[in-house]
Amino acid sequence: MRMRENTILRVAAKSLLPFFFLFAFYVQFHGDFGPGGGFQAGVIFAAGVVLYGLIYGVDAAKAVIPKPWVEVGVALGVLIWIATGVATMLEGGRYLEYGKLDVAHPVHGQHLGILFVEFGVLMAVASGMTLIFYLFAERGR
Amino acid sequence: MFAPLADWASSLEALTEHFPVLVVVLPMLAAPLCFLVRHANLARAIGGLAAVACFAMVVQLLGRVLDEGVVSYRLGGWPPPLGIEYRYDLINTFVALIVSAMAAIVIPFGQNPRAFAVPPGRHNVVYAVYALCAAGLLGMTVTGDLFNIYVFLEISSLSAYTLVAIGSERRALMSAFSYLTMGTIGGLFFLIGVGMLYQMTGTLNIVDLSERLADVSSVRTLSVAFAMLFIGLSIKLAVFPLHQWLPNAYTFAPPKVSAFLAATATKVAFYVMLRVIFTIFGRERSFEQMNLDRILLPLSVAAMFMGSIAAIYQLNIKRLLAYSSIAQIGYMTLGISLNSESGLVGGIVHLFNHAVMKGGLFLAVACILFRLGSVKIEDMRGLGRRMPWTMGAVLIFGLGLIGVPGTVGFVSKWYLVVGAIERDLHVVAFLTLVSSLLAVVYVWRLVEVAWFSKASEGSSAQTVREAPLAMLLPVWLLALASLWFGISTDHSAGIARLAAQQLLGTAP
Amino acid sequence: MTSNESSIPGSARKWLRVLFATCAVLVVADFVFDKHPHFGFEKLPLFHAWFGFAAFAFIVAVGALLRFVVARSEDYYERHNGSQRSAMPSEDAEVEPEAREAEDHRRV
Amino acid sequence: MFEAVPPGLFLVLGGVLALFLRGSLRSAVLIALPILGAVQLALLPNGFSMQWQPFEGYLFEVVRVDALSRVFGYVFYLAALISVIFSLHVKDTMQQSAGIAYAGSGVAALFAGDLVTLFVWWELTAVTSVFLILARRTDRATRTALRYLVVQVLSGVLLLAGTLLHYGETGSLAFGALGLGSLGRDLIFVAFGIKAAFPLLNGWLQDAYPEATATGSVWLSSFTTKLAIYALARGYAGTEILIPIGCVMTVFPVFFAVIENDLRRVLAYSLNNQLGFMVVGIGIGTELALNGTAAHAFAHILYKSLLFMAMGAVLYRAGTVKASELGGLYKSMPWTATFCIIGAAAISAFPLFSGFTSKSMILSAAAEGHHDVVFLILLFASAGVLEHSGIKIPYFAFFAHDSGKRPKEAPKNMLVAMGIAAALCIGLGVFYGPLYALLPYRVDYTPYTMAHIVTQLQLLVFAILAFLVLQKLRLYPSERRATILGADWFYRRPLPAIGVRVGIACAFVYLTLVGMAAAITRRVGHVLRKLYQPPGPLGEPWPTGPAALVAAILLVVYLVSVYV
Repeated sequence: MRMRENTILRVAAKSLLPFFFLFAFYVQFHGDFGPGGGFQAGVIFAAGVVLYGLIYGVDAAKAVIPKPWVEVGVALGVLIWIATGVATMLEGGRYLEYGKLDVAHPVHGQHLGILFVEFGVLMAVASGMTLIFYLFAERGR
Repeated sequence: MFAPLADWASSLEALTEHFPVLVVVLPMLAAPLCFLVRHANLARAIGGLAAVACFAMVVQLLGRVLDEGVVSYRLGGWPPPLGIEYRYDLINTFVALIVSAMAAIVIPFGQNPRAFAVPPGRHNVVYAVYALCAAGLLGMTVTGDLFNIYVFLEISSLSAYTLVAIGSERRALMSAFSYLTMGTIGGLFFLIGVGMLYQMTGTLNIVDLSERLADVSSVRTLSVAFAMLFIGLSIKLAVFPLHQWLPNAYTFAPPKVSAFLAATATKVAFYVMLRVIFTIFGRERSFEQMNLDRILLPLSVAAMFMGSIAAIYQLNIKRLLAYSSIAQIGYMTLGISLNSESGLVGGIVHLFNHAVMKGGLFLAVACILFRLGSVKIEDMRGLGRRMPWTMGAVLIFGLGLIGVPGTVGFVSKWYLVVGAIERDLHVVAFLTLVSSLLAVVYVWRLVEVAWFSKASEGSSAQTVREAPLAMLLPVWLLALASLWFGISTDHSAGIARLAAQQLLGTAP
Repeated sequence: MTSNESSIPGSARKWLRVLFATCAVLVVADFVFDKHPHFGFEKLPLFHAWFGFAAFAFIVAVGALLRFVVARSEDYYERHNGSQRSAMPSEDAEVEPEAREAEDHRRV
Repeated sequence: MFEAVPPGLFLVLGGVLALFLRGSLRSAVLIALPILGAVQLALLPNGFSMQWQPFEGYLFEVVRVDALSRVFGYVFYLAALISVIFSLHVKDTMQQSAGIAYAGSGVAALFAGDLVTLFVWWELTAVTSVFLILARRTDRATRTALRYLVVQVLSGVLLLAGTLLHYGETGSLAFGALGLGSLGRDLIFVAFGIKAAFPLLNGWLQDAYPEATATGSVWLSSFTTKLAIYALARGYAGTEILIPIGCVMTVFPVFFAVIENDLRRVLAYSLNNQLGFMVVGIGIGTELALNGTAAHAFAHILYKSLLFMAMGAVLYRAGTVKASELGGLYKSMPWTATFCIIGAAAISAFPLFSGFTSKSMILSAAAEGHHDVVFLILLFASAGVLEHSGIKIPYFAFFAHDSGKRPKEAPKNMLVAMGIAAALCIGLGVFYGPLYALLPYRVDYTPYTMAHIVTQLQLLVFAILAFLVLQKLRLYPSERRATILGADWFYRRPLPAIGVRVGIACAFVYLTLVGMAAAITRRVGHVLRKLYQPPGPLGEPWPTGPAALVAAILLVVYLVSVYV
C-alpha cells in the first residue's frame, strides 16, 4: 500500500476529515429548513470514513469504526426512524405526525420529530455506505 | 375491576385505526430487530410474528374495505394530495392479503440451513431481508402515492436481489446480478415514467393524478410516460420477452425464497400495472389511445406457449416451475389485454390462484431439496413412494396448473375463456385451452417420474424419508387452499369480481 | 335329471293338503265377498283364480319353447370369442366344481 | 355441521377412508356411515336446498331435498346398511369401499337439484360399482365389467349431451319435470332408460349382476336401477310411452327367467320385471301411481336384496348358484332357506308381505285409470313373478331334487343382514303406515280390503296349483345347463363381428394417418427440443445484455405502434 507512505495525502486527509464531518452535520441540520437532510449527510459522513480507509487502509478505518458497529448502525438507524413514527402513534397521532411529540407545542414537536427521523436516516445511510465500502474492500483480499 | 379491560378494548380500537400503516411499519420494524438480535430462531420468531400480525391486520382491513369502501390513512396527518396517503381499496387489499399470507407462511416455517450461503450464526440476516422485502412489497401495494411506490419498489427489489444472492448455489450470485441489472432497468423506466407524469401534472398522488390527467392534452408526453411505465413494470412482472431474469433467479435462489418471490413479487408488479392502466390512465386511454391490447395480447399468448413449451423441456424442477410461471404470468396479462370484466376477473383471480399454486410448489421443492439434496427431475425417479405427501401435494398443484375442475386453476381459466369469448376472440379462447394441454405435459413429466418410474439402483431416492412435518404443513395448507378455493369461489373470484368492477369503474 | 321325484315325502304331503284346502276356501270366498270389480272381465266367476293358473301355465309353455330359440351351450360366449379367448383363457367356464368352490371362497 | 355436507358425500369419503382402516374399526365405520347419513337426512327439512355458484350465471343446486328424493334416500341408506352388514366378512377391502362409495354416490345423485350435479354422481355410480364386478377377479368378470362400464358411461355421456342441448334450448339446468319433445330431453330419457333397463337396453343388467361377487350383486341390485326409476319419476312422470315400455319390461323377462339356469341371473330378470311395474306406475303418472312406484321401489329394494343375499350366501357356501347343481340345501342352510322364502313371498306380493302393500297400489292406479290391457298385463306379470322368484328360486336352491351338497349355514353377519331385510319385508307388509307416510303424495289407500286379499290369493294360490300340476305331468321344464341369450347378445355377438370389419378398415386409414402424424411430430419435436432444451436459445435465459436490448426494442416498437 503505497498511499500509506504518501505523506502529503496522509496529512491532507487527516486535516480534511474534521471538515467532512462538520459539513455532514451542517447538511444534516440544515435539512430542517432547506435542501439537505439525513440521506445526503449520511453519504458525506461515510465519504469521510471512506477517505480515511483509502488513505490509511481499511484496517485502520475498521479500528476507528469497527465493522460490527457499522452493521448495528444500519439496523439501529432504521429502527430509530421507524420508532419515531411509532412513538407519534403512541402519543395518539398518525404515523409520523410529529406535532404529537410535544402536545403543548406542536411546532416544537415537529422539530423534534424531524430531528429524530433525520438522525435515524443519517445513521442508517452512513453505516450502510461504510458497510458497502468494507464489504467491497474485503473482497479484494 | 373491569376498567383495565375497558382500557384494553379502547386502546385496541385505537390500534385498529393504525392498522393501515402498521401493515407496512411492522415488518419494517421487524427487519432491523431481526438483524440486531443475532440469533436465528429469535429472528425467525420476530419476523414470523410480524408477518402473522400483518396478515391478521390485512384480513381485518379487507373486512373494513368490503364494508365501508375505501380506507385511507394520512401519514403525518397531512391531507392527501400533499402528504402521502395509504389507500386501501379492494384490489390492493386483496393483493396485500396474498403478500402477507405468503410471508406468514414462508417466514416462520423451518428454513433449510443448507440452502443459504450465509454462515449458520448469521441466519438472522435472512429473516431481516425477508421482513424488509415483505415491507417493501406491502408498501408498494398499499401506498396511494406514485413516487412512494417507486421507493418501496426499490426496497423490495434490493432485498429480493439479496435474497436470491444469499442462496448457496454457485450461480446464485450471477443470477442475482442479472436480476439486479434487469430490475434496475425496469425501476429506471418506471421512475422516468413517474417523472414525466409529475412534470405534466405536478402531483404524485394516484387519485389526484388520475383526475388531473383528464385535462392533460399533451398526448405525446403522456404516451411516452405510459410506455415507460408499462415496459418498466413488464420487466418487473417478467412479461415475455422481458422475462430473462426470472428463470435463473428462481432456479438458483433457495426454494423458499423462490416460493416467496414467485407468490408475491411478480404479483405486486402486476397490481401496480393494473393501477397504472386502469386507475391512472383509465381504461379508455389505455386501450383506445394507447392500443394496449395490440401489444399485450400477442405477448400474453406468446408467453403462455413459450413458457409452457420451455417448461416441458427443462431438466431441473425449479427451472421447470420458473418457466411455468412465465406462462402463468401470460394468463394474468391476458386477463388485462382482453379488456372485459370477465377477463379482468380472470387475471386478478389468477394472480391469487397462481400465488397459491406456485408458492406451494416451490415449498414442496424445498422439501425435496431438503431430503433428496437435488432438484434434477432425473433424480426424482420413484420419489412418490418415498415422499408420498410431498409428491401428492405436487400433484394437486399440478392439476391446478392444468386447470382441472375442482382446483383453483380451473376458476381462472374459466373466466379467461369466458372473457375471450365475450370479446369474440375465439382463437384466443382456443389457444388458452391448448396451452393448458401443454401444462398437462410438463405436470405429467413430474407425475411420471415420481410415481411411475423406479428409482435407479443406489440412488438416494430409494432411501429418503418423507419431509419433516414443519415443512409439509405449509405445503399442505396451500394444497388444501388450492382445492378449497377451486370449489368455494366466493372469497377469491367474488372479491376479484368486485375489484375488477372497481378498477373498471363499473361498480354498482 | 328329471324334474321331481315321484314319491312325495310326508311333510310335503301335509303342505299339499294345506294348499288344496286354501284353494277350496278361496273358491267359496269368491262367491261370498264383493270384489269391487273395476273391469267387466273381473266380474267373471273365479277370474283371478283361473287367470293365475292359465298365466302360469302359459309362461312355462312359452319358456319351454323359447329354449329352442335362445338356449346355447354354457360356454357359448367364450367359445366364440376367437383369438381374444386363446389369448386369455377363461378360468370360469368349465372348472372343476371343487376348484371353483375353493377359488370362490378365496375371492368372495 | 351436517347441513354443510351433501347427503351421500359422507359415504363416498367414508369409503375412501375405509381403505386405510382395518379390523373392527373399519367395520364400525362402515356400519356407522349409512346410519349417520340417514340421521342427517332426517334432520334436513323438505325444501332444503344447497346451491353452488362457481361462476356468475351458472347456478348449481347441489342438494335439493323433497318428499320424492327423501323416500328413495331412506331406502338407499337402509340398503347400504344391510349390504354393509352382509359383506362384513369380506377381506377384500376394495369391495366394501367401492360398495359404500357406490351407495353414497347413488344417494347424492338422488338429491341433485340440477342436471350437471346429477351427471357427476350418475357417472360416479358407474365408476364405483364396476369394482364390485372386477373384484370377482376372473377373466370373465373382467370382460363383463368392461362391458358394464361402457354401457354405464354411455348412459352418462348421453345424459351430459342431453343436458347441454337442453341448456342451450331453455337456459335452465334445473332437474325437474322434463317430458319428451326435444332432442335434449329425449337423450336424457334414453340415458335414464339405459340405467332403468328398458327393453333392448337391458342387456347390461342380466350380463353384469350375475357376474359380480357374492356380496357385490347385493350392492348392485339396490342402487343403479332405482336411481334411474327415481330420475324417471322426477323427470318424466305421466309420459305415456312409459306405460307400454313398462309392460314389455314386466312381461318379457318372465319367459327368459323360466329357462335360465343361473339363479342370480333369474333374479336379474326378475329385477327387470319389477322395474317394469315401476315404469308403468310412472307412465300412468297419477298421484296414486307415483306413490305406488315409490312404495314399490322401497319394498323392492329390500326384498330384492334379500333374495340376492340368499343367493349370495349359497354362492359363498356352495360355490355355485346354478339350479342344475343345487337342491336340498334347506337341510344344512335352514335360516337362509327361511329368509329366502320370506323374500320370495314378499316379491310375489302375498298378503302380509311388503310386495302386497306396494304393488297393489300400482295395479289400483292402472285400474282407476281404466287401463284394462295394462291391468291384465300386470296381472299376468304378477303370475310370472311368482313363477320365477316365488317358486323357482327357493325351490331349486333349497328343495327340489337333493344335490347331495351339504354346505354350512351362512356366516353370522350374512344371517343378520338377511334377518333385518326379512323382518322389514314382513314389517312393511303388516305395518305399512310409516312407509305410506313417507310417500311423496298424500296417501288415501287401504291395501287390506277383503276383495284385494281374496283376488290376490286366488291368483297366487292357483298359480302354485298350476306349478304342481305341471310338475306332476312332468311338463315343467327341467333345469338344464345353458346360456340363455338375452339383449346382451346384440352387443356381445353381432356388434363385435361388424366391428371387426369396420375396425380393420379404420385401422388401415388410422395407421396411415398416425404414421404421417408421427413423422411430423418427430420432426417438430426435434426442432422444439433443439430450441428449448436447456442449452437451446429458448430454454435458457439470455445474458443480461441482449435481455436489456429486448426491453429497449420493445419500448420503441410499442411507441412506434402507437403513433403509426
